[in-house]
Amino acid sequence: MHIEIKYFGMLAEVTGCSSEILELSVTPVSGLKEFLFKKHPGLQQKDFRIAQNQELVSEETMLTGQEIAILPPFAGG
Amino acid sequence: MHIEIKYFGMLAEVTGCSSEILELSVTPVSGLKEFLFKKHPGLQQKDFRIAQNQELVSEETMLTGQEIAILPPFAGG
Amino acid sequence: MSRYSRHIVLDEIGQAGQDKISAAKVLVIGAGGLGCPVLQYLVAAGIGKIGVVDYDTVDESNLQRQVLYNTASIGQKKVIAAKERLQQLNPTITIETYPEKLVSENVIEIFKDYDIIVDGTDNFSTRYLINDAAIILDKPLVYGAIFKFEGQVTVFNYKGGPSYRCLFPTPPQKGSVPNCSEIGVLGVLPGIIGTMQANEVLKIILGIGTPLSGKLYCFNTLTNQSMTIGINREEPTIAMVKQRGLNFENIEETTFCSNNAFEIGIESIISEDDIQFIDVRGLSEMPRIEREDILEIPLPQLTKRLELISRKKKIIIFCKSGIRSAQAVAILKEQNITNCWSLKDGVSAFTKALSKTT
Amino acid sequence: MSRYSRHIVLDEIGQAGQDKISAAKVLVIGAGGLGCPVLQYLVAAGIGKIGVVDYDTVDESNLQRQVLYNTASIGQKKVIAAKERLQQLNPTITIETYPEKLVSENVIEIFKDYDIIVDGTDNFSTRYLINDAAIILDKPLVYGAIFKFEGQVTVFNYKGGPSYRCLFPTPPQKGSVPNCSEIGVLGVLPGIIGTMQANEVLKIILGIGTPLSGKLYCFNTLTNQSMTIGINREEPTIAMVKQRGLNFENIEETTFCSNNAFEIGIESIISEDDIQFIDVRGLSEMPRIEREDILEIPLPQLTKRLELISRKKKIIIFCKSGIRSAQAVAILKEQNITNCWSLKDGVSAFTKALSKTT
Repeated sequence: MHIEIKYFGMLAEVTGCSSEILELSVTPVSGLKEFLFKKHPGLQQKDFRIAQNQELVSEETMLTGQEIAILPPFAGG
Repeated sequence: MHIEIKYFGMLAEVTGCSSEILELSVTPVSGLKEFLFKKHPGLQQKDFRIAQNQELVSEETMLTGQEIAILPPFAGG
Repeated sequence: MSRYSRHIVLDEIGQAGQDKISAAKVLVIGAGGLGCPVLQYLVAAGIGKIGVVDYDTVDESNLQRQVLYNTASIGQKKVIAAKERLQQLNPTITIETYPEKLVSENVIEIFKDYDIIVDGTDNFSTRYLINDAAIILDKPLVYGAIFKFEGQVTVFNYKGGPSYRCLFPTPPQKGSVPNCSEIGVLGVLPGIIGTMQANEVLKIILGIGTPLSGKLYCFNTLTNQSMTIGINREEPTIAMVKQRGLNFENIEETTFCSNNAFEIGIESIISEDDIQFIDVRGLSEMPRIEREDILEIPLPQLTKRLELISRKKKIIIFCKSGIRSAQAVAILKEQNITNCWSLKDGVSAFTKALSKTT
Repeated sequence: MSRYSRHIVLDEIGQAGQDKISAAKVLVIGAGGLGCPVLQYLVAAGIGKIGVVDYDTVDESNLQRQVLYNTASIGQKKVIAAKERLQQLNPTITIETYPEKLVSENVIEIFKDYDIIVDGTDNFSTRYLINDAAIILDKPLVYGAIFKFEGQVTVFNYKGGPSYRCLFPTPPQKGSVPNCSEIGVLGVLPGIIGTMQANEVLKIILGIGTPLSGKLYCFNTLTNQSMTIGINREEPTIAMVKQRGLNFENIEETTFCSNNAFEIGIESIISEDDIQFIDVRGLSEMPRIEREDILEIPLPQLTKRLELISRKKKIIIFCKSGIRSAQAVAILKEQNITNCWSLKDGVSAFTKALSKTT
């Protein structure tokens, strides 16, 4: 299935793109993370949360093939 | 078909709602306007433009049953 | 230079970007709710030359949202109070003040010294004047407007993009769209919209990101919902503005700014040919007037009978007192039937004139 | 009263709403990029009492975005310069200044006088402190944060809604998230985000619209795209904060703020029981250490072997020099394995200690 991944903040710099379309078999979030860590090893050193269809998800949530957002914490003020 | 109509600015005051779901047969924009003028006669005295799926449309555009926005001009600054 | 180090350190801006900001000349029209935040952030960013046009003075009721001013500024010219405050924030830039009303006679002279125009005005006549002047001089126009709890931002006339007239071809009739002074406004709303306008100015200057050209950004402060509406450039509209210049004021502004918008006296038309009268009273209302050049279309049916109405003739609409005929004019204007007028004093003016001429 | 007439005339606000604004007490933490616009619009709106916490002084590089200050304010305490400017804008309200660092020792005392807390700080240790204190005192927290060209706004701890720890349970390790001073920021970005924070404060006070509780609003200035992400309240997280109070600083803040985040010396653990060591070197790297309490998981495999790692024991990770073990700590923290540490000096510290004790 196709999923669109959007990277926010510094994660767009780590991955070199603000969004990308991935071809992925159905997987829980943890599987996506493994996949992303291989594709973008720099992500391993970063904190982030994952949202699916604009809702934060846990590691066990199954991805159903839509919009995924990868959100790092922001420090600045 | 179902269409969702969103009213912006003072038009929400004229119609008494910021959005409503209408049941409508396929019609050009001019048909929607006639329908709306009957339902909300106050709209007849207002200037507005209509957008379908976030694109401005002309009177002749056929509505395909999605999101409609009714936009008045804003004066304030 | 330490003042701009937080811009210079960004890859997307750098010293080259900051140099572009320093070389830029931006004109801000209106130093009110929108103008104050626009000016603050453009001055802080170091725009080389900033012009401010406003003939108004600071009123106490401005201070709820016009954050450049002091309580002690009440009664002072806004451009003077604004410049004083802004030069304290950044004394290294040039700020030019224009304490005058922007009109067709001065707009070209004022605009020509600037690269980018920012519309922070509060009335349609000035908005259309700014739009048309920006088209004529081919300058990008960063537009913002607000209503109570909602705001709009877009960039007009940018690299072949649409203009305000591609969104709303003609000004609305007076009174149909109230302004902030009459109806109130959430004070922080122009802060949100004005900072977004300043952001568009900086993106245009720096050539980074995607300016909101051809996209009307609409934001609602109560729901935090936004919608971005695509606007297409209407070439005939742009061509019309270029061809006729700024004379639209005579045909549009002065009428919709007068108290009797689109109202016309019987004496100024009775001798004209090529007039189509429309009686929008109910069919049972007396007295009836029988003439070949009168269409009888009760107001509620008007939109359904548009095909009966000539687009070549001058349209004079009447009812009993002039109220329904004014509404009818508004309806026809919306259908782009622009040469239409409401008859002053309604049917009685008509009968009086007829009795004189016959 | 004429100053607030543009609010009072709105049906949604009225005199009753303006009275609520006048009775409200709001604390703004940080008088920097976010704090300046928040303060300007809250002061203009007439919030009865506003507190400002900031121990910093005005630096020239602040003036690119911190629009409350003058060039002449450089070197002055921010809270002093801010108060002077803000009282000129609105002398009818009370502004309380706190020229001090917010720490666990003063946060409760400062917070208790206010109804709503606004987070405009620039570092994680203060953000987590503010969050936990807001939970403990049960006060709504209006959060804003920025990075280069992007910003976030939300409302935490509002009517049973989530907190910052429901989004990010623990602070990131030092250095993984740089702040504005290090990396730069588009000057107008905090203007957009700060005005949106002020808007949330006003909606909460007035009880109108929908505050951004449980919704993280993300905005990108370069694209004008926004996304609103739903956040759920994590009851165990909230309960944990209420139970342990503000002592998190000892276990989180001081470590992530030190230069050796989560690094631990062999001398402080060698006598402890219930330790799980993890060797994250490659399997061929020498010398190997054979002990029952050592797991051998090369760093690239770590996330796939999480099931091997005890969540009850203290985890001590080592590699050759301490670099890969620090990365491993970060990875485990992300998996909510929080009691884990990187061994200082790596395997050589281990062998040295072993040779001493045996």
